[in-house]
Amino acid sequence: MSNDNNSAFEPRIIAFVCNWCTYAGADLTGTSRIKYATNVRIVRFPCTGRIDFLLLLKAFASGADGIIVSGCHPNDCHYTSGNFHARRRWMVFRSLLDTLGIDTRRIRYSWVSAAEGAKWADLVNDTVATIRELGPYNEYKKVADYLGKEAGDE
Amino acid sequence: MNNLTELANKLLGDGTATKVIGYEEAHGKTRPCFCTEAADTGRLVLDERCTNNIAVYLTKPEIVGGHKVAVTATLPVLRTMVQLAMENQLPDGTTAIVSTESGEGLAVLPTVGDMERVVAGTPLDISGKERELRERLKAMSREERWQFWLGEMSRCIKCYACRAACPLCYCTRCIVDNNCPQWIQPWASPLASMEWQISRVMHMAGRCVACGACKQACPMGIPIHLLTLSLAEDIQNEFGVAPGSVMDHGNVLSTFKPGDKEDFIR
Amino acid sequence: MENLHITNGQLAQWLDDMRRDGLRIFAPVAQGGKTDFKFLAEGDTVAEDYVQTAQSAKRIVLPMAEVLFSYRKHGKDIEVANPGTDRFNDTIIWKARPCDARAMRQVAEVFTRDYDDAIFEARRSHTTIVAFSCNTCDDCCFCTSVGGSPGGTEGSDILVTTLTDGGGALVEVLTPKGEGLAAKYLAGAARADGIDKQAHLADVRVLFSADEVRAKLDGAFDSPVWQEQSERCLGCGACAFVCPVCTCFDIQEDAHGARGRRIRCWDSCGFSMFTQHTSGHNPRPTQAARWRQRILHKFSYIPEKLGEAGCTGCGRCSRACPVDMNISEHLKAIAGHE
Amino acid sequence: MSKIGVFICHCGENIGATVDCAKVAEAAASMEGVAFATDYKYMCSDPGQTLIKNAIREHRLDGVVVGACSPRMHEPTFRKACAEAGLNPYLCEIANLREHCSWVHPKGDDTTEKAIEIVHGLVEKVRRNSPLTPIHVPITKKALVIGGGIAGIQAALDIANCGHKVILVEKEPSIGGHMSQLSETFPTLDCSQCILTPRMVEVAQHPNITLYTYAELDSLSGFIGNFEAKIRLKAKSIDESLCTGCGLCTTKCPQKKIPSEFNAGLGRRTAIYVPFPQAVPNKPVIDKEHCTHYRTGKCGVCEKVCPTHAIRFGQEDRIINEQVGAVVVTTGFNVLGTDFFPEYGYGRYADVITGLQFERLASASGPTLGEIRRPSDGKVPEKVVFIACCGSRDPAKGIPYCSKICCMYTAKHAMLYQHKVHGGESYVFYMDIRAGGKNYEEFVRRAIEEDHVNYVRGRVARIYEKEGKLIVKGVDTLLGATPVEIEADMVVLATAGVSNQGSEELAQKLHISYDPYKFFAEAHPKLRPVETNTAGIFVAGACQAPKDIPETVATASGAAAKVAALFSQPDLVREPLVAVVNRSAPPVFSTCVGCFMCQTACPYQAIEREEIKDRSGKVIKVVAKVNPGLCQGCGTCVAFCRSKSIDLQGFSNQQMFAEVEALLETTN
Repeated sequence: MSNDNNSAFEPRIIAFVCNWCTYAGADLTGTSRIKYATNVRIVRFPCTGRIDFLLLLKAFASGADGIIVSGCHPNDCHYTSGNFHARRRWMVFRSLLDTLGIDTRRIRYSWVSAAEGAKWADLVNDTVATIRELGPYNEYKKVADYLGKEAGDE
Repeated sequence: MNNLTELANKLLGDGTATKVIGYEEAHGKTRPCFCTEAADTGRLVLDERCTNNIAVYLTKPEIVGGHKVAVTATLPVLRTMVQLAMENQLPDGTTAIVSTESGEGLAVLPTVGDMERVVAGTPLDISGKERELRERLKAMSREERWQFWLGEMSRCIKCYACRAACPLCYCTRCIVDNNCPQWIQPWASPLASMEWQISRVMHMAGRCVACGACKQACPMGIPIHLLTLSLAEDIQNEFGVAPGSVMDHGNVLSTFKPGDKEDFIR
Repeated sequence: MENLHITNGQLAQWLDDMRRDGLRIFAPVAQGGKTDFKFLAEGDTVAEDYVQTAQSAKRIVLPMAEVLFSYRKHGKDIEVANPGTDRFNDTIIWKARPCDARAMRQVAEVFTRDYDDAIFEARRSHTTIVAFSCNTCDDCCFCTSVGGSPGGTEGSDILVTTLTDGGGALVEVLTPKGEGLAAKYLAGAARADGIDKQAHLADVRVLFSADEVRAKLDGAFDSPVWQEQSERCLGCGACAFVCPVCTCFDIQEDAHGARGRRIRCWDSCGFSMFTQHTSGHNPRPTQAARWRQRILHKFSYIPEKLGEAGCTGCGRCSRACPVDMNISEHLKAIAGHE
Repeated sequence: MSKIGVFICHCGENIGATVDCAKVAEAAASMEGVAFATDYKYMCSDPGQTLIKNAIREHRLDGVVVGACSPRMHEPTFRKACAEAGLNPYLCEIANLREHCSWVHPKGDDTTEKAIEIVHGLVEKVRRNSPLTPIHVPITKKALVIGGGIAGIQAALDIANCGHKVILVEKEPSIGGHMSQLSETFPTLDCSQCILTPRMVEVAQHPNITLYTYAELDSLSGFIGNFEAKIRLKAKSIDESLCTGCGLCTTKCPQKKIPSEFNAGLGRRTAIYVPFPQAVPNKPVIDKEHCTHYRTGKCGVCEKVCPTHAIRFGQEDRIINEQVGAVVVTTGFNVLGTDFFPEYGYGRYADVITGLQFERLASASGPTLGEIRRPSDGKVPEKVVFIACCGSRDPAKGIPYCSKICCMYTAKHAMLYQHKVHGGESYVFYMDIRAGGKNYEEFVRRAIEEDHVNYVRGRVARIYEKEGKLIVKGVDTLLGATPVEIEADMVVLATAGVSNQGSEELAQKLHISYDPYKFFAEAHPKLRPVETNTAGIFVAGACQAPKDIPETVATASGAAAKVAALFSQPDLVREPLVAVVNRSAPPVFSTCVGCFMCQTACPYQAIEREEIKDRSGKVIKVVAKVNPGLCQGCGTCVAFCRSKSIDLQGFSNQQMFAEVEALLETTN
């Protein structure tokens, strides 16, 4: 993995968030005019329970360097248990990704409530810093671009 | 006439079954076979050479449609049948024929409850060889694991023998055949193969009975069963659900406990 | 064209020299309990002790997936990028089996017979096949039943027959491409003289007559044999994907918003989706119908067109099948079927 | 080919000062599928909305992305505008350029670039949106109230008074619940029965209320607005249409030694009995367990004496079906068994009693007709010790929570004792006094200051009998843990309030959740206190947690208001953002394989089984079906479904997939 020119490297990060807590929390960050890094693009889901693990992989395949997954704190889920289901899914998913050698440090899980505008800003900044440190996820991008590069001249 | 043939004939004779799914000997190995009448049953064998998971046929309408089925079940097959029953996939009235513990005699298990009892009494034992492979994988650094799997996935030809051989991959339409959206690229490439395996293994979470059919089927010899085994081990550690054990309600991923671990969520 | 007799040392040197020269060599290497072709890299050892590779070398001329073209839309304008045919490098397929080399010619028939597939042609023109005769075989081999031989030269540029008495190898230089290679690497080799090639070949038994099979198939469309034989078939694509002759492919659109690629990739008639219509109708709704298609295609339809079976008897499908759908056993049964 | 319109709002300076809105609109115009793009100062203003509407009509747009403030702010506004222009409102998506972009980033190219990418993501999403129509669900305007205590009575009356039919089910022979057992009520000391019994009678006489006593819910199926309840009417062994309630049978029944439940075991009743004189309905039932006829086949005295021949020994339980649109669960609470306080000697010493038993002693209708006489010998106790927190706030032996009502009723008990036994001495051992409530603290102060109840802050370690006295050994922590020993004549334990027996089973029948103590869980502890997670099922009173009467009545009225609000609509209109299981042409019918794991993942029991049959009625396949009346649209099932046979309208797999991809696709 190349860590060269990290100063010029702007991580591309996709945030998968639930509508009721984290999306609203990020709204509050805005309303509070708390500034944070521009690297994150937010995708709104009704609930963390809705977030398919394949969408996370799709983000990496499409060139994301990092991912944020965030929803309601335990017991605060708008749908009572979507976040609990999601939490289990992520536990299992993380363990599988780790077995495969996929860099689980690049997926940041968090609970951010609708009241935690500042936490959202911190989460984004912290994740951007982590990913900047790790560098672009070239390993994965290279594999994603296999047909374009590697196999073309076979 | 051996005992198995006799028993199969009895079940076919008394109407307990109209088709016996079993194993026959061929080319120095065994393979699945199907018997619908007494004249067929002479070829049935049931011993340690029977490694195909023939429960795979229980979800094929072409095979079981219109039949009452008896399966000569090895332990992995029996574990699969119990799991299929949990998932509403075991055809009504399916009977299992198993070797008794001593290995000498045969027993008929007419109900899922009977099958569950045998399965519950025989916890899964993962062989030393698999354990060793997993340990070796665990001892690698993340980068080494990535390179290892990338190399393996590059050899995948996307024939989906792993899917076809797995008795718990019974979806009418597999996710890889869904092109709205195209979840997984349909052509062979390391990424598509990896995404497919991730999907497959996630879909097996808490369901896999660790029979090894996927690995056995792979014409390229890719050790994909290590993925399901590793996940099964993690699930056992995390949720106390052993592979092939009977959950009374739902699935590992369709249920939760409020106290599930969340130290990775910050 | 000439026949050479080289020593074991010369044979090894030949490969070493080509590797040293940086040639792209696609050769059998043992990996993960199987032996399969791969591009030789630093440290790879060419496998010795095996009967057959897991896959054939087909993907050198017909990759599992390849980009035919890519495009990007700008409003109403569409910019198409064609990868062209001038991007291929020379490849040597080392140690293909005679059955594989023969299959390569059949594959070429499909792609060049009534339409010249430029990409295929380009790939093939860059490919040189150095086949090795079979000294051993196994129960799955049946090349002799479909008109082949463990020492057949068809399709190869060079055929090497290693001599079972340890006395080196017979090198048959068969094409100008082969000649070029031999001229460069086997310049000092002795002419072969009085070698009984046949004595060094595996004894592959004839199991059935392809003609008889073809004759039986003519009226077998509605035969119950398909149902009987296919009952245990799981419907995977292993047989088709390891087959050196199968050429079925799918065209896929890899579309992302305004940009996309058109991709050709392998497909298999064993998959239930292979003939699935958008309407939901499937003209081959059962595995029996799909199995019938596989057998009829190889042993009736292709012979009709090419005059020979679409199968070279490599036996890979039988080895790869998870449930022992042994093709020679089935063909034997069809030949003997009333 | 889609024709998307993109409308970028400056929001005055809010977006416009940071994001180059014109540039965003220009970039959007060249995006795939975009037919029209523009920017405007205030898109939510009238002229802004008109701009959108005109563009929809003029360019025949089939999708709209508005780049503006958070969708949580103006999504309804813009969707309504689209609808007014003839575009299905669900074909409009909002790109959050204010809260998620301009307000959190400095002015600059990066910020504008981010705005463009956000818009691009939503353009790709909206291209895959489907027109949706709200879901209408019919409502059966009849409510089922389970439990005829004060909560159930209140809820039933409130709903009935709104003009809706109510079915009230009570498992005991009479309604009234725990409140009917109480003597006086705090903090006013008015007589419990005096305020309760008129309500009971009102229930019995209300034309909109059907009362089933001695009945239990057998099962509940269906969903909001459309439940079907199976109610088991337990055999009362009498013909109620003939019985006049004259009471002759109860006086003649030879089986007279059965402990009276109503009197908390301090009195006796007969086998054919009316629980208490003011019972509603005031007709007896035969307790089969104790009746000699049922036990031995002999006796039959009641049958002989009954002037109207209303006794029916052969009667069996009956199950009736009722269609209801809403359910209110008011099954109340219970008091903790005292068996795990062996050191207090309950059960061993007749004069160690529970608070509920004291209520009966103090009640004018009780076994002592309201005189405080101890159970062992009927003597008036001269010294009484009350022990608060028996089991409550005791994670080791009892329950960790506070039972809430004990501090108040203990003060009341001590006060009643002081009022009734002049010269008596009373002690209250307590941990803390929790007297939050209108006039509650004043009430406790009155007990201490005016009625001279001795409050001792400390725990009682042990009670034992010595020479006819109960020796209460404890400590006074306010006096530095000084040991205290009191020779009492009677001890009253304020045992903890716990969930009612069978509440777990009932919750499972109703598919509602419950907490670790088996109290029913509300949908939200603060904002949805009387709703459950199952739409159409409400809870009130002490089945949620121990509650006093005012709170119980308040929640009951709250639940009734929720039911009335539900019933006030012609039918139920729901957002169509629900999950849907695919259906396709035969022979597949649906790609669902019917593993039904989604059922266990659904928090709302919204997934049903549907049998797909051929023309002859033979079941071909059983597949999942989402009940749009129950689904709340969380999408947990969608992410779980292995074959991707379930999708979520408004957040479909195709939409989300496209959005993620587009957000990462470089637009330049």
